[in-house]
Amino acid sequence: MNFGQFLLRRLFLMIIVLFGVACIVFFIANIIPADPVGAILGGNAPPEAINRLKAKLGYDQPLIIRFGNFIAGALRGDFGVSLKTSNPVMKDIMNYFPATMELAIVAIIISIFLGITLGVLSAVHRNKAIDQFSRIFSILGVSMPVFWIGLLLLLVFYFKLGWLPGGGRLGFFTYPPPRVTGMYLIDSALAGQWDTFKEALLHILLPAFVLGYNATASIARITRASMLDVLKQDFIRTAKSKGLKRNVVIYRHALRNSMIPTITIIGLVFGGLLEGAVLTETVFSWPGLGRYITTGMLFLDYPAVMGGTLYIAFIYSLANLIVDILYALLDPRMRM
Amino acid sequence: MKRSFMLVFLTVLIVAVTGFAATPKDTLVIGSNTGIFITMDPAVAYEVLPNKIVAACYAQLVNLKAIDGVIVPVPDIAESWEISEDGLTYIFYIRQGVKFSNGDPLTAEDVLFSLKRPILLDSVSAWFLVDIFGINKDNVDEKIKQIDENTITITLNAPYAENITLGILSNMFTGIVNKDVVLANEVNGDLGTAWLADHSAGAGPYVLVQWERNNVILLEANPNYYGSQPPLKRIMIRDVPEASNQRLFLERGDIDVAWDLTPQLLTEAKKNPNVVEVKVPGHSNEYLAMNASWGPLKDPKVREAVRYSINYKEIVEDIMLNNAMLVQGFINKGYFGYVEENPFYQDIEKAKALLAEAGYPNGFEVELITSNTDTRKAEAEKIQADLAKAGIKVNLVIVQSSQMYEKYRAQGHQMIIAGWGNDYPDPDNLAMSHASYRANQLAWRNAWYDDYAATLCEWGQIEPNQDKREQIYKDLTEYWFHNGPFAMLYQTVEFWGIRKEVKNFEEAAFGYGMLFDFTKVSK
Amino acid sequence: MEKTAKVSRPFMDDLKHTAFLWRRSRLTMIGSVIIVIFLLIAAFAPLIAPYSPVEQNLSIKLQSPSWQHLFGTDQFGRDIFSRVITGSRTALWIIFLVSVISGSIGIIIGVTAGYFGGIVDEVLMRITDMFLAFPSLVLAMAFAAMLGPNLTNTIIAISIVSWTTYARLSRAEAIKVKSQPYIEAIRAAGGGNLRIMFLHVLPMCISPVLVQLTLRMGTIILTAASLGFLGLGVQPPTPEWGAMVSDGRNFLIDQWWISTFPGIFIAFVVLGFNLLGDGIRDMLDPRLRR
Amino acid sequence: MELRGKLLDVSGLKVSFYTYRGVIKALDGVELWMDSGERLGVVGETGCGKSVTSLAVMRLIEQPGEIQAGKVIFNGKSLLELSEENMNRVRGIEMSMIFQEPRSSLNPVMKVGYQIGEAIAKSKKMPIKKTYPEVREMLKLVGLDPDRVMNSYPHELSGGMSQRVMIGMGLATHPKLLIADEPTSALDVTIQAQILELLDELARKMGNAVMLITHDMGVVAEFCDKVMVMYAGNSVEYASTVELFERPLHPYTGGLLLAVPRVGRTDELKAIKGTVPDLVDPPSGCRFHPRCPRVMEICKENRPPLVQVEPGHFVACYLYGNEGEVKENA
Repeated sequence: MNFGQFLLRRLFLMIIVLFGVACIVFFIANIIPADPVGAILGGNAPPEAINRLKAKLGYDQPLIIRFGNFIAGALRGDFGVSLKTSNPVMKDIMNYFPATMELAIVAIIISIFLGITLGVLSAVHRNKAIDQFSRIFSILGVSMPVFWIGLLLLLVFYFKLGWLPGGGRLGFFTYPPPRVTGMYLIDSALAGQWDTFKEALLHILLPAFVLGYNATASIARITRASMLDVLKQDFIRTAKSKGLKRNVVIYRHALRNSMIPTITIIGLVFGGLLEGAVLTETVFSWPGLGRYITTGMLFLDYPAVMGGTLYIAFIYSLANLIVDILYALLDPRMRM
Repeated sequence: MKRSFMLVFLTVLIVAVTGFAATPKDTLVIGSNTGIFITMDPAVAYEVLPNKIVAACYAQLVNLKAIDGVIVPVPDIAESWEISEDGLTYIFYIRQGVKFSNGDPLTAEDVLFSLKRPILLDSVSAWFLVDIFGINKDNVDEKIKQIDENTITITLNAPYAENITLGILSNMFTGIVNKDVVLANEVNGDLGTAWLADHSAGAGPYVLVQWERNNVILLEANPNYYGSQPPLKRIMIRDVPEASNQRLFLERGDIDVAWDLTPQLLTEAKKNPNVVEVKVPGHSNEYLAMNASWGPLKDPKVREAVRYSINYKEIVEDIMLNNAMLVQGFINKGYFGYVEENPFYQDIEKAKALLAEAGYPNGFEVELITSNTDTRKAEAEKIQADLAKAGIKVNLVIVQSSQMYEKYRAQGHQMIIAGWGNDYPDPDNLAMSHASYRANQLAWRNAWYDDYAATLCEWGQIEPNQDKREQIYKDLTEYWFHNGPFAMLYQTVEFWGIRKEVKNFEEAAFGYGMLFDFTKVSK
Repeated sequence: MEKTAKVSRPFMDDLKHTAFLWRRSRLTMIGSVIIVIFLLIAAFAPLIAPYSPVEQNLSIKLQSPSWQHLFGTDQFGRDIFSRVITGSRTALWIIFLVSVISGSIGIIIGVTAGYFGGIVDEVLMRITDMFLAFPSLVLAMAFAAMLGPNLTNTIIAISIVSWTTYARLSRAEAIKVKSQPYIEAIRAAGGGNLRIMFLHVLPMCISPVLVQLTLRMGTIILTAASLGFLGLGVQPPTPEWGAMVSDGRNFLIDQWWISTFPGIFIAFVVLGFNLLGDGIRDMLDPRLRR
Repeated sequence: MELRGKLLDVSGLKVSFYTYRGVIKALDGVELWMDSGERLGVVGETGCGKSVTSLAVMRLIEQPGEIQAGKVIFNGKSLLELSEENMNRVRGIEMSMIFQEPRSSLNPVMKVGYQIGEAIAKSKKMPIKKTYPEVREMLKLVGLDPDRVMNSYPHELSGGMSQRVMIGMGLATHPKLLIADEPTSALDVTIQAQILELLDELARKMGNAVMLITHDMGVVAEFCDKVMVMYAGNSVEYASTVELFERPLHPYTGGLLLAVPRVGRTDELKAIKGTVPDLVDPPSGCRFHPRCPRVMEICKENRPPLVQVEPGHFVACYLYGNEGEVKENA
């Protein structure tokens, strides 16, 4: 089963998984005992106005037809029109998703860098100060709710110290860079606007750290465990017997081997990030897909919630596929 | 449009200090949860803050002004108007020489197009015209006509009091849009509503320059405004969903106005010398309603017992921290027909006695549903504790507002905490909704099928004599107090935290929450 | 002078050795002490709590920690110390139910998939992937919204979202055990599939799943807190740590204690479960027992 | 104290492991020595501490093991007193090691050529890329086709091939001493012979001394010049291979030889009664005394020192009139 077949099989599986997710999403959206039209019209609207709008939006068609339209649309990338913003959901997603993606990418970079360093240090200096610190740090990461940590850091770094900005993607009066990818860091770099880049970076640090905190904790734990495992292997003893310096043994030999289980965790953890965005974006007023779905949830804006969730599931599966490919590249034993 | 937009931001860029210092002199920065906004199309907009933005961008047929504490309809695009003898037809004379923000002249044709648009669009706010005035898609052409190039007539289905008609016509949906620009941006027959969601084509003091959803709304002064130029060149509304964040930004000076603070956050923010509290009487109310067709609540005595179990003073003082007015009638303070009386207070013995009389000596169990905002949750827990003292065991169900209204409209609730925001500044709007089940509004939802009250409401609607009309509403309120399905908690107070540099914000905000005149604010 | 060899029965020796290991690793000791304290608090909550956790007393609202009110009072004047103590019962109840439900769903699906393999494995694993790919918070929000917001529905919502990890774990274990020679022996001796699965394969999966469960018990409370933050969690006035942290967030700046003390208790319990989980894993891991 | 071995002299080496079960006194005063170019066999039952000795000489003892006492003089340097850096200058250059499990001793994610090149690059202080020609030479020397093996990964090689790679890696830096820890026990018999032959031929050509650690007396007979017999962490007998096979002095060595099936032997194989002692609390005096057929009272109290009873033949046993005793470490 060469690489091509491996890829094909995985893509096929991904489509099935996404189809399953679409069914779950559609099932949930239509079973919730509340009608979206009422939500849009607000409290005061009389029943007649509601029924008129319901008919107009085709909510009175039987379930099966609506499901068929939804799936057909999803394949074409058209999730219908959002009840709230009244533009096609896909347009909204394209508008909001880069913000979430940028946040997730910076978060994953921070958590990989921090997570692996902490993991390696605590494995190499087992049960010493750094090990205890990193375990407490990861325990805190797993035990405190995201919004609590977010508010606390905002309070300290923005309100009391004023080192970092309060929220949002850019300063209130900075002009967003010309849109290429929708990610301000990349767009401003491409356009050479370095002060906007600096400002975007300052704005993304805190939310990315908070979003990535949980991921950092998990990566640190896994790296530590797999590092301890690898350091016990025979080939480490061989490397030492070749008189290689300690750091060379750790970073050239041990680290590369312990990367393999860590990579798989990064795939899983990335999923957690996309979903953690829902809370982090609210706390840091970050106009991303997470908030689009939550506000959609508040308004039972079915098309938006269905489209957004399906899109996140798609990105999650894609990320996992990439991780598996990385896994194969890193571990020669996997390459048949 | 694009060019001016670039120009504006370039100037802002040059003058911009880093994000941490105070906001620029010529811009008012408001922090608010814009996630809940839907559209800025005058024919469709239906929420609190968006209505105020629409009011700033569009001139209307008739407008409202607060003159010595009372809201009165005043001329705007309609320079003057006359009413036919039978009270059914209103003739409006259109002001000449008014220009839209892009310089086109505003003609009667634009007014006709703008008045018909909500009906043709089946828009949310169209129910005023359709369900009250009886103007619908079929008869719209003969009900709203253009007589000559500066006169428009509107014919109603009943001789409503002038105050009611003009109150309704001063709503957002009569915002005058530039017909040519709107039709130029029409997309498959939507009368330009998608384009107008985040653009403006009106003649108001400001122009909607940009709306990046969940991020920022920017208004800019309209150079062609027929009135005087507003002191502030720009209004910027930043999306800050978390109330506690709004407070941090306010105290740091990154925003000038925090729009959605909770009473507690405002009390804390006030301690900062740079922050000033602004309070203005609001136009909506907050009530506990009981489904008059469910179990024990069928019996008026039980409803009376519930009304005597609640400690209204503590709700106003401890939950709302005096950001509310103790008003127990359904007509708002500051409206014609307001009744000064507040008959209810917490008297547990009396409540228990009433319950015993009604056959429930040791109380009963009831489910109370409400929406999931911090204030509503606090009120629900407070009422749960108060009713428990009288032996009534309350189980709370806190849901999304959409689900709450779903159940409320289907009369599926037992007890509910909700609020009513007025649509037009006339007691009729409150009477019909709170007391007449025939209006299919709140009275109907709580299954209070009381013909006496409903009839009183209809009389009040068409009674020309002011004194008689006032007496009708007085009798209705007395009756409603002791038989209605409601326990009115308070009339809202609009409150904001603002920076001390912002001047005469209170004058701009006065108007029982119906109005917000950005042109009065300066820095 | 010959030293008589100590008579040691294998099981006793094993137990003594486990106890020895237990005492030796300090962290596991701390972990188990924390959990015992947590269980005691939950058990004797009504006795420990000085005030009623539900009764409001608006005259003393928002008081900072003092001797009468160890953790201060909240916006309704309720004693936070009593609410946190009573909250431990809710937390225990949520943890227990979620662990049992998600644990059993996970194991059943995992073992069936691992044991039967082939199509059954493929289908069940794809279903697991579906739930994994689905943003679990949105799923939990949807279920909580659909079933209505109360304690049991929150529990169901969280369980439906968290069984996937256990499914994968028990599947891997089942595959490992299935290939053991002794399973062939039992099958040869006429053991039916069901018998083998429940008597031989299932017990083997218990230990890794148990370890994973203890490690994840912390996140269960967090998911309940996130649901609370989004307004779908446990209904007032039942004190639940997650909801208390989320309700207190608006008071974080000036009345820091409303959010902080329940938060500390969550961290305390999560730390306990994590240390315990690590300890159990080390103990069960054959390699470390030389 | 003049050195018994010009290349390597280990005396009084003591190593213990701190485990949950208690302190295992793995080595309790090991003595062994070698001259350059010499072949020393270190034999004994599994668990007698022969591997630990080799690791101690290379100073590769890790947590929870610890070298308690003793002197290791190698090529004029006292290894136990060297700093970690200086020790690294000895390891892999003057002294290298190959292990029992060849395939798990190679890094699974690195190409074989690279791993061999690493050792050369360190000793010659040049980038690994530049060492590839030399690596190819080495692979040819150990009988492997460089084109195929250079860029392959450990899991793609057989056990025998991996061991050849290990040998290549060990000898690539022309070390003075190669320590081979049971190099053939994991391989099947036919491959064992080839590997031993290769090792013998290369060591002879390059003139490096080889310390061969094994429990297989047959291998010792074929390969080694001198033999050191170890039992429960002590050196009990040292002699030339010929001398040892013909006149084993220590009862344990005798027992060992009787247990080895040899061509032409007809008598029944006899095993040594009892089992290897528990090193957490070893027997007092001579550690072999509980199993020794000719045990005496003194054997139970004192531990006999390793003394030269005949030229080149040392033994630690009171049967041969050795006086004094070796003090137990605390």
